[in-house]
Amino acid sequence: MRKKVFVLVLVGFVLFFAGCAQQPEEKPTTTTPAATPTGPKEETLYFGAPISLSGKFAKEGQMSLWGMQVAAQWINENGGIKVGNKVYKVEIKYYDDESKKESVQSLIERLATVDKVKFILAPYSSGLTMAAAPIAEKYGVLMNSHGGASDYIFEQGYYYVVQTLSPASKYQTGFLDMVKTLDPDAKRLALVYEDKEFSRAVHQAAKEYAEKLGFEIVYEKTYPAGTTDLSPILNELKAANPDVLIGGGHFADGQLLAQQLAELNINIKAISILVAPSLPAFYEALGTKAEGISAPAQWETGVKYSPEVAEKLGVEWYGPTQEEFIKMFKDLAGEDAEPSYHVAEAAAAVLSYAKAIEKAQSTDVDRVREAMNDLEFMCVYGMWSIDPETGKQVGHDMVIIQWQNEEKKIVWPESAANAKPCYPMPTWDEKAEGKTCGS
Amino acid sequence: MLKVSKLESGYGEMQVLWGVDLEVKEKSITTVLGPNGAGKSTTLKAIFGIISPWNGMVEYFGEDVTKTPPHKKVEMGITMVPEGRHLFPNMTVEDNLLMGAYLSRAEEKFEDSLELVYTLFPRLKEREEQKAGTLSGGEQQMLAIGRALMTSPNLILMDEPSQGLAPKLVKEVFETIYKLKEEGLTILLVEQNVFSSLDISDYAYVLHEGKIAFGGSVDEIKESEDIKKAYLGV
Amino acid sequence: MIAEQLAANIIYGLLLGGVYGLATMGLSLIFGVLRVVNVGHGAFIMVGAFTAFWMFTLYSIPPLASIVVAVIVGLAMGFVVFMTIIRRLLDAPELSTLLATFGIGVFIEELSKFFWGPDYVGYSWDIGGISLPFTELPFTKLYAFGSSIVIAALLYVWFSRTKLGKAIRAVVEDKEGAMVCGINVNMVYALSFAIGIALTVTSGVLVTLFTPVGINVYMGGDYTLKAFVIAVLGGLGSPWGAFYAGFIFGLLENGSYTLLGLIPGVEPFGLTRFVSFTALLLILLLKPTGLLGGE
Amino acid sequence: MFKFKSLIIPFAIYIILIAIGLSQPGLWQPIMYIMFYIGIGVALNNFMGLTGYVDFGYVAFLAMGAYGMGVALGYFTYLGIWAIPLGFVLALIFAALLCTAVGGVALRLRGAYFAIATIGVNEGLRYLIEGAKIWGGSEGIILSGKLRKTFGPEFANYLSTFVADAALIIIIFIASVITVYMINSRVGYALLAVREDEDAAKVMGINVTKYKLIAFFTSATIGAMIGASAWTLKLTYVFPEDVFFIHYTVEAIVIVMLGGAGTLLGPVVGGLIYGALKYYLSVILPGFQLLVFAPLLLVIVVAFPEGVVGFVKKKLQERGIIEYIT
Repeated sequence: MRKKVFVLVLVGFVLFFAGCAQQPEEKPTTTTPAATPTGPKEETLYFGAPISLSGKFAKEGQMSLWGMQVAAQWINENGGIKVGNKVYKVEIKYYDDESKKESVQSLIERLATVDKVKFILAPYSSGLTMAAAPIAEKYGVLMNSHGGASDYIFEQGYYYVVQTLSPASKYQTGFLDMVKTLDPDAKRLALVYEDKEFSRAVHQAAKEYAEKLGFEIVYEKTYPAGTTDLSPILNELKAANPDVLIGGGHFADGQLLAQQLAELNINIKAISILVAPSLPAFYEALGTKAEGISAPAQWETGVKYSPEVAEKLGVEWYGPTQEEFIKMFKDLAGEDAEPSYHVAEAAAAVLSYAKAIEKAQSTDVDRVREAMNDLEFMCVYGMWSIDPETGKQVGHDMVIIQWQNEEKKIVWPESAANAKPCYPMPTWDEKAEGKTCGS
Repeated sequence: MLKVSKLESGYGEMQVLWGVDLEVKEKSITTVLGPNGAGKSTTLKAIFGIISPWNGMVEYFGEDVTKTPPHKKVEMGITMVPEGRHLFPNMTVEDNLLMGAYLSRAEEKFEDSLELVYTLFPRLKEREEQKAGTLSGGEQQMLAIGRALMTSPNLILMDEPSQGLAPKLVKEVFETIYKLKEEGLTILLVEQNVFSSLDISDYAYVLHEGKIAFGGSVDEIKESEDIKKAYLGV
Repeated sequence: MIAEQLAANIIYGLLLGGVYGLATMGLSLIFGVLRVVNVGHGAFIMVGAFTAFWMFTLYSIPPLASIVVAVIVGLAMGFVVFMTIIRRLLDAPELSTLLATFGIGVFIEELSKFFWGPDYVGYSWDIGGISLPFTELPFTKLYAFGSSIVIAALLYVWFSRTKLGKAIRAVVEDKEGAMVCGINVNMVYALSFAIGIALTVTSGVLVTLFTPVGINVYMGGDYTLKAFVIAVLGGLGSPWGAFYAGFIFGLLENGSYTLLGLIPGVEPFGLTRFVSFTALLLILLLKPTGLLGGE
Repeated sequence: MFKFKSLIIPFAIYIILIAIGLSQPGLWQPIMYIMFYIGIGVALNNFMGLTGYVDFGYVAFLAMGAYGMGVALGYFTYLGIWAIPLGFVLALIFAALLCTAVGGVALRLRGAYFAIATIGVNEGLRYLIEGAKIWGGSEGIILSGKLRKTFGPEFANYLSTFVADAALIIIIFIASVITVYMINSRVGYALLAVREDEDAAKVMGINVTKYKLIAFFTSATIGAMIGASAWTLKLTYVFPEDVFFIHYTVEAIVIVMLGGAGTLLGPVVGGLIYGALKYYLSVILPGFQLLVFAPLLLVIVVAFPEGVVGFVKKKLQERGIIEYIT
C-alpha cells in the first residue's frame, strides 16, 4: 500500500515536470522587434544569466543576481533602453547552475535558443565562465564576465566574451603600490596563497610587480584548497620575518589565514588577503583581529564614483548613484544585507549592455559588440572600458579596503579613498586588548 | 505449548517452507528431521522470527506470536541456540553469558541461571575470562547452550547443536539436552544426526521439501522402515 | 630550525588528529552496527559547526557548553532520520542506504542554506593560549583536543561497562546471537544511529573550536572524505580504531610537511595530502581490514 | 551469441533523446547533459553493477581520460588534427596505468574497504598532480587559445561543440553494447557468482581476480573516454580540482542505483531521470532544485530499493516484454 502511494507521488511529480517542461516553449519570450509605425513601442529585452544559487558559489551567485536585478530595475524606471523609436525594458532571465560546468553549458544554450536571449551575463568564477565560453561563441551570443577575473579567459581568442571586472593580474598590485608609498623601507614581502588557478594568477602577477617595485620575496608557499589548518606554513612564515604579507584565495581560507596569524602571534606591518576581508562576515567572524587587514576589492560601498567625478573626468555617467544603488539593493535583499562587490560588478555588466545597445542603436549582437570596443562610461562600479582586441577590462580600477575601527574603509587609491591607511597595523596583542585602527 | 500451522516462509524471492504444521508439547523433546535443504533451519528461524513468516500461524500457549519480534519472544520464554552458535567472539565467556541475561526478567534470575550453567558445564567456569572466539568447538557449543539458558527460557529451539563436533562431544551434547529436559525445559531440536536425536526425543517430525511428511511419537518413527528409507536416507 | 618546525607540526598534527578522530567515530559506529556507509556524514558535521556558531553569537554560550546542545540535536536528528528512512532500508540491497544517505546529506545542506544562508561565518572565542619556544598553542585548540579525548573515553566506558553499551557491541559482533539473547536489534540500530549522529554533530562543534572560521553549509564535503579514509585506516566499524587513525592521519598531514619542504620545486603542503592518502593505501596493502579491523 | 534484443530499448532512448535535441531549439546541451549522466552511469555500471563493488574514486578514471586528451592537445598541438586520436590513445593508456595500479592494490580489498580505498587513490592522485606541479599543477591545462590558433576559431568551435558531443554519443552506444556482451558472456556469469558470494565463486574454481579486473578495466577505459570527450574536448580545459571532484562519482553511483545496478537499462533510465529532473528543476525552481530533488530521491529509494528497472523487471517477470529488458 505504502509503495503504491510512493509510486503515485512519483508519477505525479513526473507529470508535473513534464507539464512544466513544455511551458517555456509555449511562452513567447522572443524579442524580435515587430515593426510598428506608431510611437515609441515598449518591449521586453531579456538578459540571460546562469547563476550559482547552490553549490560552492551560492553566496557569490546570490549577490550577483541581486546586482543584476537592481540594474535592470534602475534601467526600467529610468526610461528603459531607447533604440530608435522603441523602448526596451530589461528583465533578467536566470537559472541555477549549481556551480557546475555541465549545468552552465546546458543553461547557456537554453538561454540562447529557447529564451532567445542575445546578451548573457557570465556565470560566477573563471572556471564556469571558461566552460560557458565555447557555447556562447557557438551561438553567437555576447557574454559579459562579471565574476570571472582570470586573464586567460581573454587570451583564448573569444570574440563574444567581454569583461566587466578587473582581471586577476591587477588584484594585488595596488596594495603593493600603497605599501611602497607609505613605507619605502618595508621590503620583506611574503606570499601565502591557495593553490588554485585564480589565486596563483593573482599572486604570480603580484610577485612580478613586487620585484619591479624593489620588494624582496622572503617567503612564498601555497596551501591546498579546503585546508583547515595552516600552521605548518605559518610557523615557517614567522621565521621568515616578513614586513608585508599578501595571500589568500577564497572566503574560508582567507578567514582562516587571518585567524591563524593571530593565534600564532605573527605580527606583520601590512596584510592584504584576497576576497575574504571585503565581506562583513570577515569582521563578524574575527572581531578586532580583523583590524588593519586589507583586501583588494573591485568595488566598495563609499567609493567616490559619482556623476560629479564623471563630469570632472569628462566621461559619461550611467546608472544609479551610490545612494540610490544601495537603497535599491536593500529593498531587494533586505535591510540587513550589505552589498558586496559582486553586486556592483554584476550591476555594471548589465549597465554596460544597456549602454552599448543604446550606443549601437541596435540589439544585433555584432553591432553591440562593436559598440563596446570604444564604449567608455562611469557608473557606481567605476569606469568601464575594454581592450577591443581581447575584451579584457582595462578601464576599471581596483580599490584597497582596510578594516578600521569596525568599519571597512577605502584606503587606496588616494583618488577613491575615504580614509587614511592604518600602517603599520596594530599587533595581535594590542588588538586583543581592544586597540583598533581608529583608536 | 507451541503450535505451528501452515507456516510458509523463505529468503528473498525463494520460498522454502510450503506449509509446515507441527506441535511441541510441554517438557518434551521434539525433533525435526529431514535431508539437507528440506527447510529444517528455516522452520526454526521463521518460528523464532529471525526471518519473517509469509503465511500461517505460530501459537505459544494459545497466543498468536507469528509476528512477534524475537526479543519479545525471549521475553515470553522462547529462545534459540542458532546454527553455527552465533556467539560474541570478542567478548569474554562471562560477558556472553551476561548478554544472555539481558532482559530484566532473566536478570532477576541471573545467579540461579549462572549456577545451573556452571554446574552443567564446569569447563565454562574455568574459562570465564577467555574470549569466546578462542574456545574450542565443543566449548563454544556449550557456551551457546549456556547463553540460551541464561535467558531463563521455557522453550529452546536448537539448530544443529552437534554440527562439526567430534563424536565424543556429540554424545556429550545430547546428554546435556536430555538433562535440560529433566530440568523441566521444552526443546525443539533440528538435527542431521538421526539416531542420536531420536534416542533422546519424545516426538519427531520429518520435513520434506518444505512440508511435514510425517509426524508422531519417536516409537512410531523408529518402527516405520519406510519412513527411514524414504526420508532419512538410512 | 627544522627540528623546531617539525616539533610544532607534530604537536599541531596531534591536536588536529584528535578532532579528526572524533569526527570519524560516529561514521565508524554507524557502519559497524548497521553496515550503513553514511555518505551524508559531512552535513551533520556542518550542523554541529552551526550549532556552536549560533549558540555563541546569539546566546554567548561558549562552544564547550554547546557540546551538550549538539548531543541533543544529534540524537534527535539521528532518531528522526533512522525512523523515517534508514529503518525502511535495512532489508533493502546494501547499496540503497548509500543512495539514501546521499539524499539526506543534500537535503540537510539545502535546508540549512535556506534558513542560514550561504555565508561563510565564524566566531571569535579568544581565550589566549600557551607560548612554547617554537609555536603558540591556543587554548581553543587544546580544549577541542581535550574534549575529543574525554568524549571518546566516556564512550569507551559506556560501551564496555553498561548493559546497553554491551548490547550494541553484541549486535555488532553477531546480530543473530543478539536476537536470541532477547536484545531488540531494531532498538539497538536506532540507538546506535542516533549516537553516531550525535557524535558527528558534536565533532562539528569541536571542528569550530579548532577552526572557528569558514563555517558554511557546504563545509562538510572535505570532512566526509577524510572521515571515510580515516575510518578505513582504523578498521571500518571500529570507533576506537577510527580514533587512533585520526591521530595518524593528523600527524601525517601536518608532520610530513617539514620533510616534504626539503624537496625543491614542489608544493609541500599539497604533497602532504598525497602522503597521507598514500599511507592509507600502503596500510591497507599490509592489513586489508585497517589497523584495528577484525574480520 | 548474446542477446541483441535488450539493446533495443536503450538504443531507442538514445535515438529519441538525440532526435529531441536536434529538433527542439535549446535542448541540445540539456540532452548532452543527460547523455553525460547516462554515460557515467553506464560506464560505472560495467564495474559496480556487475561486480557489486563500489568505487568511490571512479572519477579518477574520467580525470585520467581528461588529462590524456589534455596532454595530447596541449603538449602535442603541432600534430594538428592527429592530436585528437592521440588524445584518446593517451586517455586509454593513462586509465590503463591507473587501473593496473589500483587493481593491484585495491581490488584485493572487499566491500567498503575497497570503496573507500579508492577515495584515497583519487585524492592522492589529485594532490600529487597539484603538489608536484605535474601537467601545470593547479593551473591545469588550458586549450582553447591553442586550439583556436592551430585550427582556427571555426574548427576549434566545431571540435568543442560537435566533435566532443558526437564522440560522447558514440562512446555511450559502444558502452551499452559492451554491457550487453558482458552480461551475457562467461564474464557476466562469473561476475554474477562473484556478486552473490565471492568466496563460493572462488571455491567453484572461478578466477575471481581475472573477471573483476576485466570489468574494472572495461569500466575504467569507458570512463576515460568520457572524460576525454565530455570534459577536455568540450570544455577545452582541464583543472585538477574539477576533474577529481568526487561528487561526480557519487552522482554516478546514484544513477546506477536509481536505475538498477547490474542491468543494461538501469543506468540509462537512472541517468535520464537524474539528469532531466535536475535540469528542469533548475529551470523551474532556480536555487531550490536540490531541496526538492533530495526528498524525491529518498522517495524513489524507499519505493524502489532495487532501482526503477529492477522494480519494473520484477513486475513484468511473466510477460513477454521481459526479453527486451536486461
